[in-house]
Amino acid sequence: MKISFSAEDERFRDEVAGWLADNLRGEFESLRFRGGPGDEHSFPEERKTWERRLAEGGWTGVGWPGAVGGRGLSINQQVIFHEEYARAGGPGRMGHIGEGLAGPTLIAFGSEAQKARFLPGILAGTEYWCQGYSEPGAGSDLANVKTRAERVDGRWRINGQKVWTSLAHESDWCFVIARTEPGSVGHRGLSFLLVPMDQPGIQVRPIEQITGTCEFNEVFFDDAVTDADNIVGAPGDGWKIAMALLGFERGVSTLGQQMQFQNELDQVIAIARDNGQAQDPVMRQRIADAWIGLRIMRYNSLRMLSGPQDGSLSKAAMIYKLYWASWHRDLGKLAMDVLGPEAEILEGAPYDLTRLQSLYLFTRSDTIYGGTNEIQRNIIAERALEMPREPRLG
Amino acid sequence: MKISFSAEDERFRDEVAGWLADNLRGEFESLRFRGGPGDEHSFPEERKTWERRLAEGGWTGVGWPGAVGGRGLSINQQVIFHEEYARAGGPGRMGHIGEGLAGPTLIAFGSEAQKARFLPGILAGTEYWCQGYSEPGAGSDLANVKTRAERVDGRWRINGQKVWTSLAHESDWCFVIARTEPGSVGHRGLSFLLVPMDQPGIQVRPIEQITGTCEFNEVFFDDAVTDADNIVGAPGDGWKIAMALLGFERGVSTLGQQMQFQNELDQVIAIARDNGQAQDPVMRQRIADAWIGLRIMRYNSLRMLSGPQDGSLSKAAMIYKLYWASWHRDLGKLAMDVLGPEAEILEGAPYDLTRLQSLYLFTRSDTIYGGTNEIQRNIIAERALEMPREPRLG
Amino acid sequence: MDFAFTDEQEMIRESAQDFLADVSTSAAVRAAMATELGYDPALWGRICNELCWQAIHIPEEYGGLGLGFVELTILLEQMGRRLLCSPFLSTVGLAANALLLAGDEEQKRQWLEPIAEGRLTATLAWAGRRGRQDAGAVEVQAQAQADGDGFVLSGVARYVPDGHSADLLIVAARAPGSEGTAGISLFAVPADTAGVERRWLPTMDQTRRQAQIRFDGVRLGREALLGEAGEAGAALEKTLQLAAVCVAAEQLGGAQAVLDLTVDYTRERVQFGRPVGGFQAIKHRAADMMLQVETSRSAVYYAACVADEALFGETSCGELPLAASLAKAWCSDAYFYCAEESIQLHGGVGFTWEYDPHLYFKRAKSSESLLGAASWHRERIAQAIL
Amino acid sequence: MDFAFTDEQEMIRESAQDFLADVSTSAAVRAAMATELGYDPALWGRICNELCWQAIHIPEEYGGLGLGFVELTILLEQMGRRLLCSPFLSTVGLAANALLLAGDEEQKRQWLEPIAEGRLTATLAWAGRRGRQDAGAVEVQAQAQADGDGFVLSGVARYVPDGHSADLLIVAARAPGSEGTAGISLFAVPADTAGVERRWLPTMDQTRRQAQIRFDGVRLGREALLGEAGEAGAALEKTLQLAAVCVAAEQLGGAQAVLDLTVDYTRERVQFGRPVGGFQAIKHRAADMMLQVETSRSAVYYAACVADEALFGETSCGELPLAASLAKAWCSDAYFYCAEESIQLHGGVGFTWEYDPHLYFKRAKSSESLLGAASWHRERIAQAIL
Repeated sequence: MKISFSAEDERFRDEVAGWLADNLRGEFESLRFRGGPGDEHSFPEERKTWERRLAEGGWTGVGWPGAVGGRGLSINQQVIFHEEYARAGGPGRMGHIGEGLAGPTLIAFGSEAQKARFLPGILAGTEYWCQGYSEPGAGSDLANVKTRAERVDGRWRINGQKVWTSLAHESDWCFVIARTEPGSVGHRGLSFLLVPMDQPGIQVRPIEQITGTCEFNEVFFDDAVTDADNIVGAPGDGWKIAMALLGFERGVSTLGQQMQFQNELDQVIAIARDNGQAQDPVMRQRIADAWIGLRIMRYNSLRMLSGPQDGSLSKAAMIYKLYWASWHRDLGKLAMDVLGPEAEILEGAPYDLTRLQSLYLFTRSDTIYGGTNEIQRNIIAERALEMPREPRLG
Repeated sequence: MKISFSAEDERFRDEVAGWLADNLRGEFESLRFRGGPGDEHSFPEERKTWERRLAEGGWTGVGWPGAVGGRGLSINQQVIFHEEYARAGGPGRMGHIGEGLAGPTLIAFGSEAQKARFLPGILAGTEYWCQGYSEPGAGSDLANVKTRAERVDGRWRINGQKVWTSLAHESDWCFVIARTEPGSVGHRGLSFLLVPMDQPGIQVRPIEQITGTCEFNEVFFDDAVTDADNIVGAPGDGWKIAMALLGFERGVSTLGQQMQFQNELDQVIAIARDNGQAQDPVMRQRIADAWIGLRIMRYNSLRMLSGPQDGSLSKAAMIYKLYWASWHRDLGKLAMDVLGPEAEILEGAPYDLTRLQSLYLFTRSDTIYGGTNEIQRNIIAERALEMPREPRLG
Repeated sequence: MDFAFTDEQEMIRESAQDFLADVSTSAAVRAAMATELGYDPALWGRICNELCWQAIHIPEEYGGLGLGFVELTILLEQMGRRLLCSPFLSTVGLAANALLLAGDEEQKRQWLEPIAEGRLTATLAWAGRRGRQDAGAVEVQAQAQADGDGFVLSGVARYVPDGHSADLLIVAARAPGSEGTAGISLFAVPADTAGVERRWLPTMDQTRRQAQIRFDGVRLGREALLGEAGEAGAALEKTLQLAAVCVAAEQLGGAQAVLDLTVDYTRERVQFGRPVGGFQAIKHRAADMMLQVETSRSAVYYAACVADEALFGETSCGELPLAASLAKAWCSDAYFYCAEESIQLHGGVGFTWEYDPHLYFKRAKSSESLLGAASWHRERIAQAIL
Repeated sequence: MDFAFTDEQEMIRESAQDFLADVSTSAAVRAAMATELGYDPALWGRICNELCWQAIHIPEEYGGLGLGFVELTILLEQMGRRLLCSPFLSTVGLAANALLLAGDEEQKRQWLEPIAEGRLTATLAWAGRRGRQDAGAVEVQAQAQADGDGFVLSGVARYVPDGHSADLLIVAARAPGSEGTAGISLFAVPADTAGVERRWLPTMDQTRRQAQIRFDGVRLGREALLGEAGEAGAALEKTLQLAAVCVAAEQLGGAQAVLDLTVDYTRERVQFGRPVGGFQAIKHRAADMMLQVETSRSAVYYAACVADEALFGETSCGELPLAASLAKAWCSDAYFYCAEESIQLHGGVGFTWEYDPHLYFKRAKSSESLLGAASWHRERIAQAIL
């Protein structure tokens, strides 16, 4: 057990930082610290251009195996890449669903033809992905998926509705969990389909959030179609693949997320120093607690990444979503409390939020999307602690 | 809506305070502030003598109707009596189960013969009562009562076990919920029996608590008997009577309880002033919060007492147990934190606790006995908020 | 002692509840908050002309209904529950009390009568830019005019509720060099006085407007001064304490509303084959919300009784500072807690603009810092008891 | 960077876990805590002679095993988990580190070798009667003897872990008139030195003994002084920081234990026709406990790595004060939280003497104040970052 990085890793850190300093400037300067959660709607085109610059530098798919065109970095170097990217204020990645979810799923479960067709576009920053999981009325409960797909004329024909789909209107492809076995219930009969977004059968309707901006969307499938080949695995494998994909979400990119959190905390500390709240003993306790919590988040992530890499979820991983979401939400509240009455005052009418106001409001979704805190607690209790399962009624 | 007492009530307050000042002295001086929750085991004989002194002064059954020998005080005057009693450090009432639970139950549901037989002893401080409700394995769930009673030779013969019975070894009578209809389940077939404690069929075994002292007992019924007449209401009425009795528990005596809490808080404040913790801004917040919480408890109780007196439980009453128990538990923790490292040091070996240590440890039972916080939350959600009931399985 | 509503109070509560359920719907609130004025003048007109709520606790000699602070509190609770967008708190909860406490007979007649008649809105401008919310926060300076017959106000007041729209401003200003509650004067300043510059400050909580007001050498005659020059610190503090009770009542109403929303939603919403409100963890959290609501109710009505005594009673009622801080500290935390739980227990729709929890959540936050955050009020209590 | 146990560390963990499960049972703990000594000397003898835990991180040149602070932490976690009653923390977590940091070669050899061999128990006496637990808490005074060849100690040290039984006392004393960390000296004082009066202070938590030690003009030769006179403030602070990491590790183990107890109990206990562990509210609270346990684990092993660097590394490692305060603050709260939840979720038996939760609950409280409460450590961090 050691927590310091090797000299070689530290040289790699310098390389990343140097490339970013050289490239995240000029036309990209205005993207710094933009486009993260709560700000996804900002500068989509410019951020796609930035994705292609990243691709040119070899900084896409850094954790993907070399055999599929990735950079094949070690875990430590991936950590370093994500940390430095966030530290430099690298813009929110338009390609993160492709690189972090669709790509790893295809690498693990896709056919050779699918890999050849889709992975290069993700790596090159030319094709973008979104995720069709949640449904109205089903919430976090994939077993209740009602969207259905049927084989008609050598294609899948898809009908139904997805919700909470971020970046849907900026995406070329969507991976969709749909019920392909008519009459099936629960986890059975689900399939994992790849569906092109640019077609008349798909309508995207933005969902206005607490922030007044639209990060998520409803996606309506009305006789939408995709080629018969665009199924990952076999019909009925959808649940298995979706569960594996949940594991991909908890990876090295958490270290980059934490660096963003650190940027936010630093801003809060700067304000507290400036407006005198840093002298208030009660506020000092809260700020110190936030600082402690973020350090612990980092070491919790490093434990996740250092454990056996057999795909099993460690205990450190099982608590992670609940932990970071709650911490981040509390940071938003702390930011407002440090600001005092000034926290209320907007950047401008009608509803232009400051960065910290946006943090405050948007973090209310952190504890809900991607599995609510309540679902996380169920999972922890049932899977990690092996407590009795909730009886399933009705 | 007004919160001040009338001039007449204030004169009554002086009368109570005067009587207590005149009587709670001499042989009773050492009983001041003793015998409360967590200290029930102290001075039982002396406290029984004190009960008889109270009776002579006309201060037992102050809320009972005059027709059954009570003093018939108004609610306001009962409040005042309990406040002044606690303010003066009146010892924990040995007779409180008789006066607060058995008596009111008999007044509401007992036969004339039962009232004539039992009420005078309660009022005179010559007969003491305990409560046979909880059972091991049933916990707070009366529907699971397994203790059974059968009619044999003109008497009830009782077999089973009760637990968490306070003052069992100091009591002359016990009211017992027992299953009188063989094979019945749930709330049906339960009866409310009055059982003499001094008989070979009853064994009392003290339960040693977290404090090292014994406040509660297990009571074993092994062919215990009581006369056929000693049933309140009809066979099968046990559930109905038990539920009504729960209502009697939340009455004016809460104001006296709060005055004890105030005494405890005052002691914590005095220590904080003395050892410098009163200068610590974080501790100041916690002490102020405790002070606020206790004030609110008072006004919550006054709301409970001022609402319609139709026996219905107001919302203010439904949250009361959860609220005071949690507040009191937190006060125990606060007391220890104000004391700092000194909190650890006992009065003496092997395990003589100071008053505040006893508060700290014993309050851990406040949130458990008499319906755990969890049961209270269930009740609030299901009865007050009318949320769906927990499905009953197995 | 009788800590329950009288029949008349219960009637007031019910009629306010029914009226506001009709007129201050989610759609009406959203429409009002999208305007710069921040409220619907037609609805405000109905409140003033049909219901006379603005006159509720103004004494009859000034054209009011002459009811008490408990009745005022009852209205505020219901307004908070329905997020009523209106200049009620600023006019009645702040300005009218300042006039009652600091004005002389003539000033009270001059200003309270049009308020009671619904012809005048008003507010209190006290806090400066430093973020404090107590009487010590006053930054505007009042200098006696050279000729001795009036005052000149200079400086900035910020976070003024409805400050951009009120007809009359009660302005707290301090003598140059003074600090804390010393040296404070209160002035009644018509908003159209020369040198008064008002600017709407758009806020996260859109259901109550705030403004910044700059006093650029505003010349006032002696008649504008309420009470004695430099002696209004105590009246200002008392005004703010009464206002804290008012805000606590709104917070209570808001907390009750989000509890109701949450219970209703979770009873309907089905997930995993059951209404989510049937899951024990959800029920327990709703129970904790109700505990916060009911204890807030006890706190608010206790404080309202004390406030009534303090404003109308014969004694000076030294308990008001404690009772006000108690109610504001407790209800601030309770409302925020209930509002955030409401968002969480609504799940995905909880953080949409379309559903209402976010409106309450934002109102809970703005009410928390208005007139001092909970920790500030707890410290005030600590000063008294430690 | 590899933040996981090595195979060897995992072996140490497993063997400690297995050994303690056998010997530090509930019955064994209860028997030990009922004695005045407070631990079972036979068991301590097995630990010293068969397992050599007391030597784990003492360098090989002083007869130790020469392993690191992470290995020490692993043992402490398991000890905390089983509430092992022993002089381990006092001897190894306090005294040995003080000797390593402040002693010269000869002193280290003199005292660390018998410790490593299991022939000597020791402790650190630093805090006085004022309730502080940091280096500034030192109240015992050290005066140079008139002939210049030694010191006289006078005053009282309180809350000394195992102070009534340790063979050797490392005593922190200060120059008359000094304050804070200035003027502090450390002395190695055999407990049987004339003028040392020790008194057991019975404590709520019976699993770790405390004592008060009065120094009544205790005359010491120069050889008792560790390092330079008046210059040991930094070494004492560092010793206390390392000890805070040790206590945090015990706290982690305790928190894990009460979580395990609670999960086991609620899986078995049937109420309302179901195991209570199947009720969602109970499950969610157990999940929150696990979150506290796992984050504590991250905190402890991060701090252990830092402590290892600080004690054995080549650099001075400025991160130790932060890491130690972080771990102690977090684990104090986490352990207390888990212990109180454990009592609550056990229901009626949770507050009986017979069941074990109260033992952990009391240990959680005593560990919380030992070496500084959570709020004190947070303030230390605030001083560094604000």
